[in-house]
Amino acid sequence: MTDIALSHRPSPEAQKARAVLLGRSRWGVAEIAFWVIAAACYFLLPTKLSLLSEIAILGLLALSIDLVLGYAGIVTLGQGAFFGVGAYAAGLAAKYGAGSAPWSDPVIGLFIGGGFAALIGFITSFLVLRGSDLTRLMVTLGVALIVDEIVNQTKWLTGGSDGLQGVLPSAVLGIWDFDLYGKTAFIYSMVVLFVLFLLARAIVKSPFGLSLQAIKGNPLRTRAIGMPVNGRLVAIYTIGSFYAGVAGALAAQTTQFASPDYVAFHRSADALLMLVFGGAGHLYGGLLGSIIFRTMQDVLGNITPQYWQFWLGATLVALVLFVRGGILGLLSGLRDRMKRKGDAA
Amino acid sequence: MSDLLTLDNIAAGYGEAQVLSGISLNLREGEALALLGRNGTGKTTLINTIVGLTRRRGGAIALAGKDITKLRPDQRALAGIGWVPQERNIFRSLTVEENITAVMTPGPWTVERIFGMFPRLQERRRNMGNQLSGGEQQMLAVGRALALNPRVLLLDEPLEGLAPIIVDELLAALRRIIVEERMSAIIVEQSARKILPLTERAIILDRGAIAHEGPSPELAADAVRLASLLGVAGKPGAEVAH
Amino acid sequence: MLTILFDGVAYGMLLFILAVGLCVTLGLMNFINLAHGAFAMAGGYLTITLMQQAGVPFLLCLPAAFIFAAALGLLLERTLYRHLYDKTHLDQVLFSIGLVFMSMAMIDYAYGANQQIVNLPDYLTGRLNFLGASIGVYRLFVIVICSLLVIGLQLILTQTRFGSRLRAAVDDGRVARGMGIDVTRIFAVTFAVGSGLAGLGGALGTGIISFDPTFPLKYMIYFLIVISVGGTTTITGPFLAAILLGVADVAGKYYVPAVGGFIIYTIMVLVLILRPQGLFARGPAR
Amino acid sequence: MSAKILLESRQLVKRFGGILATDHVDFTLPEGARHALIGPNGAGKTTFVNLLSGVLTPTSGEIFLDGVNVTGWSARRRAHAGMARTFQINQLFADLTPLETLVLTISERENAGWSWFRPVGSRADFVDEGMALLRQLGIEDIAHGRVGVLAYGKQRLLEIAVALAQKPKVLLLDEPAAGVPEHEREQILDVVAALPDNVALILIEHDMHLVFRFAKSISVLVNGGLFMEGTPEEVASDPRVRKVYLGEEEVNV
Repeated sequence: MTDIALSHRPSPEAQKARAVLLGRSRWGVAEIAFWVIAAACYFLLPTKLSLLSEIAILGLLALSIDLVLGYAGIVTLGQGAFFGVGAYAAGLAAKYGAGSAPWSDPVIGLFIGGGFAALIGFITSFLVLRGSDLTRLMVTLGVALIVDEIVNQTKWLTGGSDGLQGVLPSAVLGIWDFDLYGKTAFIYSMVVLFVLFLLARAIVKSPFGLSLQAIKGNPLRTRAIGMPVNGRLVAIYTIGSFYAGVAGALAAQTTQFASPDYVAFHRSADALLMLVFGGAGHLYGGLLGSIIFRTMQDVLGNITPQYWQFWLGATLVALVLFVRGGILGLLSGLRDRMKRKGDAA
Repeated sequence: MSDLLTLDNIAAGYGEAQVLSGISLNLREGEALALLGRNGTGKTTLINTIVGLTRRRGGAIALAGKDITKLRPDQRALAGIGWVPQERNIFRSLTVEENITAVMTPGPWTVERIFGMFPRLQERRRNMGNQLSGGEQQMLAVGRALALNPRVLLLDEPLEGLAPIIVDELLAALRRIIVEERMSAIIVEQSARKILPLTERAIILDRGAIAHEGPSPELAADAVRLASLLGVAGKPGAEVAH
Repeated sequence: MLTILFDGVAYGMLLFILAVGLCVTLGLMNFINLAHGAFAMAGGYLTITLMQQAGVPFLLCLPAAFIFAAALGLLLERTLYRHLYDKTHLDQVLFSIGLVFMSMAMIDYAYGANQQIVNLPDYLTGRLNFLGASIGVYRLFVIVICSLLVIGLQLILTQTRFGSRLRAAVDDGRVARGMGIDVTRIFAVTFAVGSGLAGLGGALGTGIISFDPTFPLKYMIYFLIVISVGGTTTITGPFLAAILLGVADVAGKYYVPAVGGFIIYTIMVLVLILRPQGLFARGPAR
Repeated sequence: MSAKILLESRQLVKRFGGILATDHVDFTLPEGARHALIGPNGAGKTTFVNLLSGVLTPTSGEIFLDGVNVTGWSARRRAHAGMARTFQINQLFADLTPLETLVLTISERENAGWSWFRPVGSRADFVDEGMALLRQLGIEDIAHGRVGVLAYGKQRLLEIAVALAQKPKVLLLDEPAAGVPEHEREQILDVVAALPDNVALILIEHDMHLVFRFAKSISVLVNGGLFMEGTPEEVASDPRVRKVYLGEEEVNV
């Protein structure tokens, strides 16, 4: 991989600098620990597996927003649309492909769901290229509302407000059947999440990922250095849609159901909240956020549903007012401060 | 005559950029001051700093003995800072008359007197701000600042981009305001020749600091010196041989 | 046909009163307040409570709703909103969605999730015949009240000193400050009046639209459409947009129920796209 | 002059409504030029530069970059073809480090910006070049800091470094020393002085000291039109220029 510049040896400083850059994509202890614990949950919390699958799926949805918003700075209130498209596409594939393998295979379903979402994402990505944050918010919201409306009106296909019944995916890769305890669903969701996470991790640490952060920081300058800004935005928006679609497909497959609830406004808003909770632009923000969000919902929602909604709103208000950057933002701020103190000492 | 406006060691800029450093000056009651310098030397920034629109990095500003350093722009305006912005910035969805009445405070300058000063505005009093010619906009900007009944008038390039006839008309009005009405004023201008006769003192800025300060007539009389101070003649260092 | 037009106009006028505060504050401070509908909901539920629990006459509820929502608006503006003016639109959206959730939860807790119905006084029910069309008395009432409000707003905006100072602040806030106009205070007052109008709209709306805790979310979309189609620089723009939206919505639901919502959202997206600098940019500069 | 013409504008016009912001400008820039663009406020310097760099589209007229007609090209395409510029107000990536900024710019130049699988830094040659640039501008020590918290003067230097990383044929420097505190100013002037000879440089500057120090030729823009062109000595001694700057009715020197 370093075959280009063999003619002259880089200076020691350049080698050191390169090590610093490459060091940013090395796996840290905390990162490894996160995934080990995630895997260990299978044994630690055997009664909570379906909740954990749900968290993994929401985490994937939040991750998709992180790619689009946290890295490329595209403000969106409509990611739920792609989640819904993915869910219905995969759900329909499982329903009508039942028995006729390979169409009902969940893994194929993931690609169908993700693919459809990516297609819609690609088409609508051109709508978010121009305009301010506010325009983007409203356009993405508008697209989500249109999808919502389509789902509700095409009753013959989607089942309308009753939801899509009869989603019966076959065994994963023809081997592992979905079981009552959600064991297969958990492992399946976690593996998909992990694979897509690895991919996202590679993307954001790459020159392409860096260019997205640059676009977020200063579109004017990125154009001045000859960067195809629109192409990059279309690409990441499409990738983000694919991720959301896969999350939707996972949801439809593991719950064997799809409903207009999947495309509703609150789905987009919730996922955005999870990301903001955890911290946008950190990759782990969405994952952490979905864990906290879903746990809080479980605990508070058990008291009364209103209670949960109230505290969700209050947390959001407090977050915006006091804790910019979510939990991970807070942590990295603390780390920087400690480091600076250490340097000063 | 007492000091009306005092700047003490002001440093200011926009965002991270620092444009001005170590500016100290004072304006006496009834005095007019020309603020000269090529573009980019910080003249407008200095005006905006007095108005309260820049990021101050040090120093203090006092108006009539009262410290206004910490006041917001609107409070400074009410305390007596009358501002004629460089871009004129007429409120475009207000009529000519509304542009004046919206900011009016009680005092000797009334709508009638302002219209008396600028008869063209009287004719166009019902027109919207965005329907005016450049010269009319400039007159309105001056009239609007007078409506505040300020203690000091800050004029930021009032003659820029105007046709010669309009320039003469405006200069006549400024002469009446400054020389006859004894309004204290700071006038930023690139057209030094036109503005020096109106003022008693002149300050030349260079790189955000005061490069020269002296009586206006003296500067007006010495064209070569003026040109060299403004940096438009000969190579710096090789000049001022006179 | 005429009946639908009439209903649509009444609905549109109501939408305008509900949304106008949002249009003005967005234009003035570039602040996006998705929780605007919460103030309308406050007005609506106050009316419902006053009428059903305390037996207050409907006509008295209207000013009460205005005052209540305005006071609530002023309080929140002074304590919370003002910290958000220099933050990003995303922050403003998250913050105001948070407020929406809180308001929905509180209403749900206090009143339950059911739709609330108000028994209008007798003199406001029934129908009139006009040119062969059957016209609801209450809708006529709404049109009259809203027309008066629109005229009143227009007069305040164009004829008073407050109005000219407000327009000056919208035109160029920075220079307005430099001219001694306390933009912050003007904004607080405008915010309060806008919230109050939303509250009044909510009170008036109790006879036309159903109230349940999802109101702020449901109507948020309508407000955004009014803004995106009508712009924020005048109040005639949003007014026309609201009337159009009202008529289109009522007619759409009547004639083509299947695609009504679809069309409205599509129009909103199209309008947003066809104005490339973003809808809120004010045309080509000078 | 026998040197190759790198940048040329022919009868360039830009109108904003009724205002003629650029008035039939014919302009040529040979290889190795050290050219300054001066003029009073509102003379149309920024508009002209924006036309050259592709931020604005001209109303009429043509622009040639290294002999190729680039009039209809986007800013991005012109950047690829060798036109780089710095901005009067810093336009940097606050959340990136200076080294990342340069490696990114080099990646885009070398068409490696789409690469998505290998991490940033895997191309040793890019990092090496980035570090060399930082060293050249004397900001090597801050290679890994966050750009957003750098001192203003360092940011101005990085602004120039980014433009240089594009390996431009034509470099537009828009007031490189504006807003920089006195003690950091010399550093920037040294960098401008040491720019590579093969780059054709246009310097937009108010500061005459700086102009006279670097420019071998000067264009004076007034009211959108080319008022005069010449050597610094010619421009400095031209009474008409003085008149424009002093706003004199008549030349009375």
